[in-house]
Amino acid sequence: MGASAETVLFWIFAVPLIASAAGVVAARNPVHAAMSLVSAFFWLAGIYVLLTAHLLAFVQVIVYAGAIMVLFLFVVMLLSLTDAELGLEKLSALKWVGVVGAAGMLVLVVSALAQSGPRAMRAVGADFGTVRAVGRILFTQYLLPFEATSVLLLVAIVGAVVVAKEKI
Amino acid sequence: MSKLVLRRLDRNNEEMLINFGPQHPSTHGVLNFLVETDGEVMRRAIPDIGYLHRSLEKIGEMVQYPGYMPYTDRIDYLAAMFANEGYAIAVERLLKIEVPKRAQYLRAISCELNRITSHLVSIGTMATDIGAVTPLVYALRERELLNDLLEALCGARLTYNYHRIGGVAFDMPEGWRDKVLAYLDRLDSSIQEWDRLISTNEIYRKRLGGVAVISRAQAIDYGLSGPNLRGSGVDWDLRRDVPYGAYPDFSFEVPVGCGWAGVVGDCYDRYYVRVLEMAQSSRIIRQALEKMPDGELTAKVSRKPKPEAGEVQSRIESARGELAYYLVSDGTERPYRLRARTGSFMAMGIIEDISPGLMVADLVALIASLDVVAPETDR
Amino acid sequence: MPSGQDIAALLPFLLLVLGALVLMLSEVFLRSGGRGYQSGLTIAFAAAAALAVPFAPQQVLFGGQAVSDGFAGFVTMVVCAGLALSALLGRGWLETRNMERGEYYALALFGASGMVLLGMATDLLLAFIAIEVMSLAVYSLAAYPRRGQRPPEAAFKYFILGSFASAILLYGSALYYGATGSTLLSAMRGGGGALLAAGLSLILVGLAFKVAAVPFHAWTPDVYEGAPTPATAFMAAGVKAAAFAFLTRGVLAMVAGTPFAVGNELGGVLGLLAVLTMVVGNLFALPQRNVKRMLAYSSIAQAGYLLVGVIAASRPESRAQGTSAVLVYLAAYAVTVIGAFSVLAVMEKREPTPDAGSADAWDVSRFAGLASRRPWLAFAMAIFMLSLAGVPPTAGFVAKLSVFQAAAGAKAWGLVVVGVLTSIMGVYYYLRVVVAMYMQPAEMEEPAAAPPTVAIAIAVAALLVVVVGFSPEPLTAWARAALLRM
Amino acid sequence: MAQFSFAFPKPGTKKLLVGATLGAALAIPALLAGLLVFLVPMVNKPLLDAFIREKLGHVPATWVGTQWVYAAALFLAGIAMFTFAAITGGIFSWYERRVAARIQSRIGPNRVGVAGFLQWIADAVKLLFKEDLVPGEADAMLFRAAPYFVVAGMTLVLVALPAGQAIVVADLDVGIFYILAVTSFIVVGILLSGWSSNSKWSLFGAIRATAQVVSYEVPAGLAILVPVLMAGTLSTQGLIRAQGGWPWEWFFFRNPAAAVAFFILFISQLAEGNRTPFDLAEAESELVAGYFSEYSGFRFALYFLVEWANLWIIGAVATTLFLGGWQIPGVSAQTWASVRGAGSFPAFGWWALQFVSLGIFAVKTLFLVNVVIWIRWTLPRIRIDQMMNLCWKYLVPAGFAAMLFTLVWQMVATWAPIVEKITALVVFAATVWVTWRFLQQTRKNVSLIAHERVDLSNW
Repeated sequence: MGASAETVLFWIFAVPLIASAAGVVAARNPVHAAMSLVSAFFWLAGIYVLLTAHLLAFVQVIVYAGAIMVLFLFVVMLLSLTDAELGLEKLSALKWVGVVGAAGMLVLVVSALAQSGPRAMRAVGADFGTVRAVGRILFTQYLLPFEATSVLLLVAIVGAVVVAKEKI
Repeated sequence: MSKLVLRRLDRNNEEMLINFGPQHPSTHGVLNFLVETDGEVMRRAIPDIGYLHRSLEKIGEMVQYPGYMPYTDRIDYLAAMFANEGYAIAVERLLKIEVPKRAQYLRAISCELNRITSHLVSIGTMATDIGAVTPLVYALRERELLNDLLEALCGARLTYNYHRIGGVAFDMPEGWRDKVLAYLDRLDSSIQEWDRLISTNEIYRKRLGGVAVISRAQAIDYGLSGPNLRGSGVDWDLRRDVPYGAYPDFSFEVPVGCGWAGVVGDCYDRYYVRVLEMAQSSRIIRQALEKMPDGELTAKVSRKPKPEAGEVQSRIESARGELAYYLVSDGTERPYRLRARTGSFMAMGIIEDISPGLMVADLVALIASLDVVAPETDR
Repeated sequence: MPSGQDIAALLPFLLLVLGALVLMLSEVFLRSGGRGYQSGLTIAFAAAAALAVPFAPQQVLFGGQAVSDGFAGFVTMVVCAGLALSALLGRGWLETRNMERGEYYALALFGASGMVLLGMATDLLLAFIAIEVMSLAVYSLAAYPRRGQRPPEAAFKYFILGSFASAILLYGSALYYGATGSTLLSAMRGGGGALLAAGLSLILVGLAFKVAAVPFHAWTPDVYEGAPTPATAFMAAGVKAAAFAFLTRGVLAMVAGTPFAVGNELGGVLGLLAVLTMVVGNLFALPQRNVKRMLAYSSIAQAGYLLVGVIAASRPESRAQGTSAVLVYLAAYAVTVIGAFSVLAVMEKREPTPDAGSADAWDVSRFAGLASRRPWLAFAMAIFMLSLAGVPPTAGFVAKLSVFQAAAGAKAWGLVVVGVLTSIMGVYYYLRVVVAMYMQPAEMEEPAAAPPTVAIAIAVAALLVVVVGFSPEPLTAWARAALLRM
Repeated sequence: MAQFSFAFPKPGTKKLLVGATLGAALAIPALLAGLLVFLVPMVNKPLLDAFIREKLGHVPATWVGTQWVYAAALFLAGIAMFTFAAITGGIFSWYERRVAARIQSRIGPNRVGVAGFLQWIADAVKLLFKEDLVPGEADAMLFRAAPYFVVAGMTLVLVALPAGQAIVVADLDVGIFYILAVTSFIVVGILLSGWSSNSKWSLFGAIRATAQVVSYEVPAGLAILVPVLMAGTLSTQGLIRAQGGWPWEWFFFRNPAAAVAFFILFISQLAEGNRTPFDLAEAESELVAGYFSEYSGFRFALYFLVEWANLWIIGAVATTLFLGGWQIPGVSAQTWASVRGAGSFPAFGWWALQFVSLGIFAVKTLFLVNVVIWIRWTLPRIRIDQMMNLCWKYLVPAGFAAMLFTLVWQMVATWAPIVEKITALVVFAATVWVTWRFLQQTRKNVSLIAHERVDLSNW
């Protein structure tokens, strides 16, 4: 497809992505916030597809939307917080600090990006983003981080079990 | 839910409180269980009964002795013959009447047929509660055929009103004997089919075996009776141990739970005792049909019997355990007090104490294996 | 593809992971009976990992994502020593509380493996994974005793803030990747630009959190106090060593590759961080009567001194001096702080569980008159306190001396002055414990006897502190020899 | 089976209905097959170009907004797949009820059309006209949105699911992984519906379903890896192309571990589809109706649409991965190429072969659908702890073992291809023998029910 359809698709994915990301922060109900996050993940996956990173897109969907967010929702739903427990919307001093920090971060990143300016993008190979290419790079160039990640996951499991166990 | 039950709950927020009923697919009538669960595991399940209470005992004080017989049908609509017979025996004892032999045989036959229909419903719904839908249909198919036979005998398919004080209402219709014998042949092979289909099913055995074990001592302490008691390994059957009616004339075995799929007294034992009892009932019916004596259908009883003042008790082995009537007469034509002791009511009592630590799915199995029927619980 | 050499260089890491797996399986298959073997196994694997260090080929691994050099080897040694000592401590502490399980040691081993990997990492991606392995293990260790409120609360606080720091680190890495097209530290060479600066500053924030530098230190006191004492000891020794190792590597790579240098942009930030950390850490430690909390603030202060060493290392003229000073400091601090926490573990109130409402569980008054009751214990504690304060003849003195020498070599006189002044300030609160032990009458009940393994841990740590204090040459020579390869 | 009788007031009505049924029974499959065979391959850009050029006489490049034409073709193909899912789902709903009735010696739906064939349309219409209730205190927005997640998860799967040699909307490079990924929509939908209903039973069901689906994704993924390793691709069409038409060329028979993996996948799919014996989430006897207890009308219909359309997906995924997909015995890739002809638009023979390939795929899939239905109406339900045990203690280790075995096996097969051939024949023969024994045992069991079947209608 030509550039115009791609652009249209980009906006189709990008606008709801920003909207749902804002929804995560703005939603009072934690379930709504989590759902906004799920939808943000889906839109983000769409953008990955536009970038011909198919594998990444679906890894994103299966891991984040399918597994992590589901477990997240699981917990949030079981807690079933009431409005009283969620607390009233108040702009405390700490929140102001947060707002200022976020704004500072935004300024930092935007100005950094603006300064570095547009750069020539390398053309990607025909097999870019395919399973074969990603697999090859994972098992050659990124072998050590890839294998270390397995240790990380194991630690996470053991740690979670240790923390969650009712008694030692 | 009743305030009484609510007061017994000391709630903390960690647990979820669920109303398991009164409108629930596996409460077998209108029952309610207040289930406190921690995830899938129950802290306890408190039975909340009374939704089907119809003052049947009080009604007994309002109507004359023979007029109460149709009401007994409503005590246990799945096994109405027993409720009939128990009441009849109680009044007969009060009036000191001897029932003719033929009537006793017909009572035994009708009761054993009814025992089979009741057990068919019990094991069928049990399979459904465990998640297998098909066995229920098979059980109901067999039961329909049996209902046809009972209808031919007494004109009703559910509320039989067949027994009378001093005997039974009708004699066997013509050709009925052969139809019953043909049916019993069919039943024996149906039980085999049933075993292949569900009793030996690995999932079914795993779901019931070792679940909700009621020990021998517990079963006795809580006053369980009938198949529930025998499922816990107690060899006790009123038909053999406190004989009444025609039962001394028949030879039969009393199946006792022996841990077929795990531990003695688990759900599977209670279930399988019922399956085996159906075969024994079939055996009794065959003997009764063979030895059927001639004679009167009823003893001579006045239309408005006025028993002497006094009190009696009758005990019979119903499909749901021991069904006992306690009658007090003050010499008038109405009972002074009527009381029915039913198996389901006693079985409900043990649920709260067996339930802690069971899973929600096990509660369903427990209720089904105790074969609790709401009208019998509430009366 | 990885060669045999690559694998051999990773052997310490692999041995620690193997140890963790063995310990988890031991809990499954050897459940019955005592669990004394578990700490023994842990120490054995720590020793094996340390023994593998001299045999590791000195080379760049996996296409530059990690490097096996003397620096990494030294850090590995420090981590393994810390692991072994805290396992000894853990054995006694956990056994008396009847909560000894294989998971504890497995998590400690996992944490150590993350630290070792972090010491070797020269790639932001690998570093992030290593930091997470280390952190997740330490979070869980902090929450390990599920009794009472305090440990879970501490772990939760640590977890939330730590995840936040990790996220910032990751975000910085993403910007770094955007600027350089690679996650390798060496990719900075020739780079510059605002995007890289933004990325680097975010990465620095993330790392500053891990080393507990002011103003990213807020979690430290609560977590140190709430975590079980052996875990705190391990955390203080190991996390600091590993995080500083990577920080040093990062700063050196940055200085080598980019126009950002110490003295202008980021170096100034680092210097400010160091001064703040030294001053604030020591100031907050001053009023603490709770010894565990005091040690937490002390660890913040020590991070400041280490930062001084890192700044010195960033100057070309004092590169070797600075890196070796950092290493010496890490080693000295690790041994000392584990020793101090071991004594604390003996002295802390055991029942009821250390929880809210028993803030006096680690009160300095518990140490009053200890010298007359347990002279050796008091003596060891005095040694550790003096070492932390930097009083000769202890390892702490050697460490501080080498850091200040390196800073002087870098002509960072301001940092030297602040460092010396704050050290003197530190003497006050460290000596308060010593004073309580030696000059105050006993108030509290008789302290419980130290479990044998804890006694061994204390003895070994004290011996090391004193030996290094009297003859620092082997350690400093070793640290000088531990070259850092870029 | 007992005969069923019609009692309609006018004879004409009956004739009309019979005609309508027959018409529908013939027309619907024909329509579906036509849709699939002619519309779906058109998504392929060269094919569409050729069609426009040769059949319509236009040059697409000269059109204004050509890419929108392609987008429209894609859209149409998507509609075709959804229509296909909706109609097969509907027909399966009728079929399952008939099969269930047959198993239970009942008659089943028999009023609407001959043998009740049009029952599913009647049900759909009825449900559409029912009130779409939202319980008070429910989270109305999420409650309304939840069924769409479930439907989206089911529909998106169809995009990458092939049904014939050229019949696939998008032959994605990550095909089978894509299918795994978009299935997660369903979990989100289930979780949402359970929570937003504000009913404890719904929440209970949703949590069970989620735990179950998330857990069983692991063995399913491992089992899928076995054919993926054998084919060296994740693309669904690539997986099928790596197999052959004859049974001994299927992955199922080529590798003993693959046979194991097939069963692991099948069990996992039953669990993910909430089918008995894994229907814990909607366990009627325990949880009333699980996560959709509170739904009614149209939204309720959506859940059931997904449940039955899922049957096709279960069968099609297993067929694709293990049973040779659409491969026609004796038709090789060369045959396909030669039948296609030299022209840019394929010749008639190619289209005819597409029909055959669709037919073969459908037969295999429908067989598996039948198996799923038989299982559902035969087995009881397992308990949640047993379900988790089965997953984590048996299926996952077995999946790992199968995967590792396959790795070794692939090396052996590359080294000595004859080993693979012999194994295929041996496993095939063993399968035939086991099937034969099974049928014999079934016959014996049936004959053991000595009494003759009783006519229920007049006894």
